[in-house]
Amino acid sequence: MRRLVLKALGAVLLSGGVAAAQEIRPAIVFDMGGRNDRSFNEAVHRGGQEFQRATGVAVAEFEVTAEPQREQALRNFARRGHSPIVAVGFAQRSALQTVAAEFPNINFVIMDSVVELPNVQSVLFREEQGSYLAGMMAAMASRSGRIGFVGGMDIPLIRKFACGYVQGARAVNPQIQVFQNMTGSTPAAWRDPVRGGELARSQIERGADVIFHAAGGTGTGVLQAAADAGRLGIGVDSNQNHLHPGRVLTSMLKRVDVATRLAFEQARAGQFRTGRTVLGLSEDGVGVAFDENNAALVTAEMRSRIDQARAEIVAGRVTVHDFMTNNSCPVQ
Amino acid sequence: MTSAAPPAIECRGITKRFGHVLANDAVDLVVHRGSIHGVIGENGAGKSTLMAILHGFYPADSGEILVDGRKVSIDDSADAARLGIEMVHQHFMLVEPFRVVENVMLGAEGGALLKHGEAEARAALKRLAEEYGLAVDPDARVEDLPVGARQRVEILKALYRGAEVLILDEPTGVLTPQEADDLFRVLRALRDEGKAIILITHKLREVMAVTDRVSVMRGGKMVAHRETSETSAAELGELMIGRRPAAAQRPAPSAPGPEILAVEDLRVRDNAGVERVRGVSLALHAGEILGIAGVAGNGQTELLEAVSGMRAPESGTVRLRGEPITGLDAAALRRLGLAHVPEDRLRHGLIPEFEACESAILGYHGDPAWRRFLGLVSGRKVEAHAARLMRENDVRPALPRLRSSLFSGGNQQKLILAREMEREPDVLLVGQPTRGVDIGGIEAIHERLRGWRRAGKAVLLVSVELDEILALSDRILVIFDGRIVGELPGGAADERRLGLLMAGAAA
Amino acid sequence: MEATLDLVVPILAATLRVAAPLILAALAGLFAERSGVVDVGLEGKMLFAAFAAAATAAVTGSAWAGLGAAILASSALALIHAFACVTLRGSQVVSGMAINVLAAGLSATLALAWFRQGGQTPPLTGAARFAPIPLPGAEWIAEVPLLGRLLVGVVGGHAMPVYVAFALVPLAAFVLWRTRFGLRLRACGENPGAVDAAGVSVARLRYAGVLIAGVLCGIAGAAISTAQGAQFSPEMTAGRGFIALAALIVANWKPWPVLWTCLGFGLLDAVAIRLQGVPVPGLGVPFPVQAIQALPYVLTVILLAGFVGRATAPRAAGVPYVKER
Amino acid sequence: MNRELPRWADLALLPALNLLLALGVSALVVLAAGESPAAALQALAIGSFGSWDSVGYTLFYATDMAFAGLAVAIAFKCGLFNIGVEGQAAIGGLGLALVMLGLDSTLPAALVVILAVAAGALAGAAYGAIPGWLQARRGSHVVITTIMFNFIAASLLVYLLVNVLIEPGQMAPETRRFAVGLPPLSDFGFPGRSPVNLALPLALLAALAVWVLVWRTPWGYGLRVVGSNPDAAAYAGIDQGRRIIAAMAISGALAAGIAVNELLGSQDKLILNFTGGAGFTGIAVALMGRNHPVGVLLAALLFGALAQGGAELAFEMPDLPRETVMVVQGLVILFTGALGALFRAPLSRLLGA
Repeated sequence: MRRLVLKALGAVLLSGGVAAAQEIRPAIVFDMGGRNDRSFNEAVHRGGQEFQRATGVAVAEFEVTAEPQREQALRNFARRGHSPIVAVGFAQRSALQTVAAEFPNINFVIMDSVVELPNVQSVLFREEQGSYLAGMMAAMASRSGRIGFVGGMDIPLIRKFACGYVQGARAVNPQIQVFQNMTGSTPAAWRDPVRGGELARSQIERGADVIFHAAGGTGTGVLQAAADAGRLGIGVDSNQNHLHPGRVLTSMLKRVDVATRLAFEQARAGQFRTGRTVLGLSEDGVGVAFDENNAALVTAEMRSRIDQARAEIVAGRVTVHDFMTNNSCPVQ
Repeated sequence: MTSAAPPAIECRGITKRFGHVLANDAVDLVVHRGSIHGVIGENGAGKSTLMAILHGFYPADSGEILVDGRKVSIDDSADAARLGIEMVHQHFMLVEPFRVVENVMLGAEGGALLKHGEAEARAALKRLAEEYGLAVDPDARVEDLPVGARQRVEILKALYRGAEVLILDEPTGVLTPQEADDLFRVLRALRDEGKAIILITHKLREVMAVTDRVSVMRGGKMVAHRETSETSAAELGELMIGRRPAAAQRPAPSAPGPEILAVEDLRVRDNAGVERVRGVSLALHAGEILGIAGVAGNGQTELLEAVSGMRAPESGTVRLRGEPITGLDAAALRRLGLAHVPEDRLRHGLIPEFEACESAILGYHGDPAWRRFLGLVSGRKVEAHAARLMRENDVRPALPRLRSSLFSGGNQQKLILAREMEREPDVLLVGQPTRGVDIGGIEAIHERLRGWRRAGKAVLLVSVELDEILALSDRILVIFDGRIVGELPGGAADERRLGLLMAGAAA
Repeated sequence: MEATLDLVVPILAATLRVAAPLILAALAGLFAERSGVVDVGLEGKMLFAAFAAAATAAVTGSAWAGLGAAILASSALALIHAFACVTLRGSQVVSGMAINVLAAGLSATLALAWFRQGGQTPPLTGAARFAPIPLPGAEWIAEVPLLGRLLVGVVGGHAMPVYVAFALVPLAAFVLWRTRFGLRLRACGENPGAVDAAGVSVARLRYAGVLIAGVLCGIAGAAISTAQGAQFSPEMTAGRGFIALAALIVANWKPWPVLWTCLGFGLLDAVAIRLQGVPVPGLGVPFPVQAIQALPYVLTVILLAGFVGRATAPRAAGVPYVKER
Repeated sequence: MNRELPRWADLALLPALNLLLALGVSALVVLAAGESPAAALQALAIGSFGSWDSVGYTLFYATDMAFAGLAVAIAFKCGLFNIGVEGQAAIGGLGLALVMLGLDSTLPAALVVILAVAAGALAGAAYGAIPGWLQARRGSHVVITTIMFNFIAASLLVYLLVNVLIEPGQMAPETRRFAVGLPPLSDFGFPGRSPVNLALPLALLAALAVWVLVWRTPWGYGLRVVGSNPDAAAYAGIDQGRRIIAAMAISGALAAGIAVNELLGSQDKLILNFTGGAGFTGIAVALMGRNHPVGVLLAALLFGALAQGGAELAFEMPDLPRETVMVVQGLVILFTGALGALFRAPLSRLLGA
C-alpha cells in the first residue's frame, strides 16, 4: 500500500504547503518527441497541467527540435529564474550537467537519467517491472502462445522494456514465443505508424495475438494494426487503453506525470528533494492500466495474478532483471 | 506562275527589336504559290528572325502579314500550322528518342488516342515517300538516323501537317551534294504541286540553282528582290555583304614536308558501342592541309575524337612525329603540340555558361602562364590573355567577362581558333571550322588556316562543306561508313567524283 | 507446402502494401519528370495529402472526402511547384525542397491548430477509413489448391488505394505511350523545342505533368493516412518520397519498371522485417537488428552497381524551357 | 522581358524583396495560428540577433549550415546532386569520435583535436567517395546511392553506439565525454554565452578553400567543366570520373564539418542524429547561395538566424506550434529560392524605364 503513502504524502504536501507556499516558476523542457507525443513527453505535460490546475501556478514549457537547443533551453529557463526545471529524457543529461552547474541556486529534475549535482533530482523508473506485468498479461491473454513486441529504435531503454516484457511473459508461460521487432535507425523510427502497422501485421501473421509497443508515434500504428486484426495491443508510458477500447489489453504506465507534479509540489512546499529517486512498482512509478476500456479484457484471474506478482516484486520475493545492470537480458 | 491570285505570303513593314538590336527593320516580302523563293543574307542579317515571326515563334513589333491576301495574326506555331505555314529548322526540332512516325505525328495526332492517328501517319508517310521520294523507315528511332534522313523527317513532318508554305532554314549545311540535289528535287516537286517554298541560305550557288525569286537581307533590312533568272551570283554576293567578295581561291600547290602525324588501322566505337571508324589509316605532313570529306555521320567525328585524345580507340595506333600517342588524353596531346578545333563548338569547344576568358583557356587551364603565387590561377591574367586574343583575332565584342554563350557563332569560333593556334602547335585538327559562321568570318578563318599551312604546320581538316574542303585542302580523303574510300589531289578535285565517293557510290 | 505458403503469402501481401504508396509516388515523379520538371517534393506533397485526407475524413467521416481533400491539397502544392518551375523558371530542386519543408511545417501546424491533439488528427474509424476489400468470391477461389490461397492471401484483402496504385501502372503506360497527351508529354521532357515548334504549349503540358504528380501524390498520401494508417501524425511519410524518387531512377522513368522496382523494395522490406531476430544458420545468434534494417538499402546499391545499367533521365528534365532567340 | 538586371539589383534588391515577401506570407500564417505577427517577427529578430548569446547561437547554427551548404555546392559544381550529406556527416562524426576516444587522454589536446578533425574529414570523404566511385565507374545514379547511404550510415551508427561505443551503464546511446574539444569563441573574447566555437572560423576557411579550389585552380576549373559541360571535359583532357569521385570525397569531408561543429565544438561526445537534418537544409542553403561560397555563407547565416530565432520564438510564444518555424523556413526557401524570379520582370521594367 505504499502507493497510497506516496499519494497521501503528495496530498499532505499540497495542503500543508498552502501556508508555506513558495513562489515558484516551474518549467519543463521536453525531448525531441514533443509535448504531444501521446506517450512519454505528453505524460510530463499532463503532470505539469495537473499541477497548474491545482495550484494556479503557471508551468512554462519548451520543446527542443535540435540537439544544441537542449542546453540553450535549460539555460534560458534558468536565467529567467524558472525553478524547478524538468528535463525530460536521458538525452538531456549532459546539457543539464552543464547548466545545473552554472546555476547552483536553481533546482532541476531529470527523467530517465542521473546527474550527480546538489541541485538536481534524478528520477529513474523501473520500466522492467511495469513491462514485466504487461508481459504477464500478454501471456495470459494470448491463446496462440505467441506474442509480440515492437520497439522504436534498438537502444538500451527500449531493450529494458523488451527484457522485462519477455520475463513477465515467460513467468506465466515458459514456452511462450515472443517476436521482437525494432522500427528503424533514423529519427523517423519514432513517427512512422505505417511501418509500425506493418511490423505488427508481420507478427500477427506469424501468430502473435498480443503486441506490446514501445515506439512513440510509431506505436499508434501498432495498436491500430492489432485492433484491425482483432488482436490485442498494449500501450506504453501513458494510458492508451482508450485509443481502441476493447482492443488494448492494457498500457504499461510510466508515471512521469506523477513524478513531475510531485517535484513541483515539493518545490512549492519548500521541500525540493535532490539526489536519485527510483520509481518502481513499490512507488507506483510504473504499473499497468486498468480502466473501463479494458475491463472486459481483464479476467478476475488475470487481475489477481497481476496483483500477486506486483506484491511479490514489491516485497522483493521476485526480482525482475534490469537490462541496464549488465547490458544483457537473460531471456530472449 | 505569276497570276492574279494573291501571294501565298506577304509581309509588310515587319519590324522586330531585341533590346537595342533592330533585327528586322520594316521588312517587306512577297512569296507566291508554286515558287521557290530564296531569302539570303549573312548571319545576323535578320533572315531567321523574319522566319520566326512568320512561324509564330515570336510576334513582330509592327507590320502585317497577309496569307492568301487575307491579313492574319500568327501568335504561335499552332496559328502558323493552321495557315499551312511549316518550317524546317536548321537545328532540327525532332525528339531524338522517338520513332520517326511519332515525330511526324507530334502536334497533329488526329485524336486523343494514337492508334488511329498512327495508322494514318504511316499511310501518309508511305504516300509521301512515293510521291516525293522521301523514304524513311517510320519505325526507326531518330537518334539512330543520319542527318540527311533526319531532314527528310522534318520535311515529312511539315507535309504531313498539310504545309502550303514551307520554310527551310539553311537546309543543305549538313548534306552531301547528292543529298542536296535530292532535296532540291523534292523542293521542285513540291513547287510543282503549287506549294510556296522559302529557302533561307547564304549559299549563292544553291540560290542560283534552285530558286525562282530571291530576296536579299542585310543588317535587318530587305535590300533587294530579284528574279533569279535576271541576276547573278556575283550581284547577289555584293548585295549580301555590301561589297565585292574576295575571289574564291584554290590553294596553290604546296611542297609538303616530312610526315608528322600517322594513323594506322584505327578502329573506334561510339558511346552506343557501334563501330564508327573501321580501320582508317592516313598520313599528315608538315605544311599541308589534309581534308577529310564525307557526309556527317560517316565516322569522321569519331576519327577526330580518337586522334585528338577525346575518345579511346578500340585498336590501331596514332603516331606524332613517329612517337605513339594512342590513348593519351587531350591535355597531354596539347602539350605535345597537337591542338584541336572541335566540330561542335557549344558541346566541346567552349563552355556556354563560362565567361569568355574562361572558355579561352579550355584545355590549357593547367598552363603556368596564368598562375600566380602558390600556383593559383590569376583571374586578371586569364582576363588579360583573353583580351589580347580577342583584340588580335577581332573577336567581337571584345569583352572577356561576357558569357561565352552571348557571342555569335562566328565570334565563338574565332575565339576557339585563336586559342588553339596561339601556341603554334605542329598539328591542328579542325572540325567544321565555319559551321554557322557568316561569309566575312569564313573568309577570315580560311585565310588563317592557309597561313598556318604556309608556316609549315600541318592541318587535318574535317568538313561536310564541300566548298570548304575544296577551297583549303592540298589532298582530300573521302570517308564513307567508317572507311577511307578514296583520295584526290586538292587542286584538281572533280566535284562530281567527290560527291559520288561521299555517297559511297563509287570505290 | 502449407508451411511454405504460411511464410510466403504474408510476405507477398506485405510487399504489395508497402509497395503501393511507393508506386503512386514514383508514378507521380514519372509524370512530372517526363514533362521535364524534376520533382524532389514528392515527400512533402504526400505528407500534406496525408494530413488533408486524415483531417477531412475525421471531420466528415468519409474516406472518400478525405481522398478528395488529399488530392486538392497535394495539387495545390504541385501548382506552386509548377508556377515556380514553369512560369518563373526557378530552380526545380529548390522548389521541391521548399515544398518538403513547407509541407512538414504546415501539416503539423494546421493539425495542431485544428485538432489540438499534438499535431495528430483523431483516429479514424469505420467509413472514415478505406477498409480492406475482400476478393470477390474469395471463399470459392480459396478452394483451388495452392493458387487459390496465394490469390486470396496476396491479391485480396487490400484497401482501395492499393488497387488504385496497381491499376495505375498499366494506365500510366497506356497514357504515356498510347495517347496524344502522353506523346506530347514525353516529347516535352526530351525536347520542348520540338513541342513548341509543333504548335503545342510546353508550359501547359508541364503544368499538366506536375499537376498529375500532385494528384498521384494525393492518392499516395491518402493511402498512408486513411488506408494503411488510421490517422495523421507529423512526418508520418518517413522518407517514402525519397525512396520513390530512387525507385523512379532505378526504373529509368518507365511505368512497368517502376512497378517491379517498388515491388522489389517492398519485398526486401517485408523479408527484412521477418529476418529481425531470426538466428543465422550456423551462427546461432541473430544478425544485429541494424544490419537487417540496412539490408534493403545495401542490396539496392549492390544491385544498382552490378546489374542495372546507367539511368538515362529525360533529357530536358530539370531545364527550364526558354525560347531560343 | 529577360533583360539583365543591374548587378546590385540582382544580388541585393531582388533577394531582399523576396525575403520580405516570405516574411509577409509567414506573418499571415502566424495570424492564422491566432498570434500576433508583429510580436512573432520581433521575437524572431531579437531571438536571432538581439543579444550576444543569440548572435552566438545564430552563428553556431550557421556553421552547420555553412558546412552542409558547401558540401552540397561543391558536388553541384561537378554536376552531382549529393543528398547524402546527412550520412557523410554521421560517418565523419564516427571517425572523429574514434580518434577522440582512443587518443584524447594520451596526446596533447591541440594535437588530438587536429587529428580528430582530420579523421572526421577523412571518414566523411571516404563515405562520400563511394557513391562518387559508383557513379563514375558503375553508372549508379548518385541521388539513389546517397539516399541509400544515409540509411546505411544511420544503421551503422545506432549499432555502434548501442553495442560498442556506449558509455557502460548509461541509458543514452552516446559515447563518453571527450576529454578535450574545440574551444568556444568565448575563450577568444567573443561576448556572451553560446556554443559557437572554432568550427566557425574553420567553416569560413573551408569556404575560402572551396572558392580557391573551384575558381582559382586548374583542378577546380576542370571540376566546373565536368559540372557544366561533361562533353567538353574529354575535349579539354579532363578525367571526368576522377573529378566526380574527388568532388564527392571533398563534399563528404565538408559534410564532416557538421560533426566537428556539433561533436567537437558543442556536445563533446558522439550522439545519435547530431546532424538534426542540417544535411537536407544544406541543399537549400547551397542552391539559395547559387553554389558560390559567399552566397552559401550568406544563406547559412539566414538559416542559422531562422533556427535560432525560431527557438526563441517558441520561448516567447509557447502557443505557436514549433512547426511554425518550419513553415517560415519553407516559405523563405520557396520565395528566395524557387520563386526568386517573381519580381525580376517588374523590377527590370521599373529599372529599365
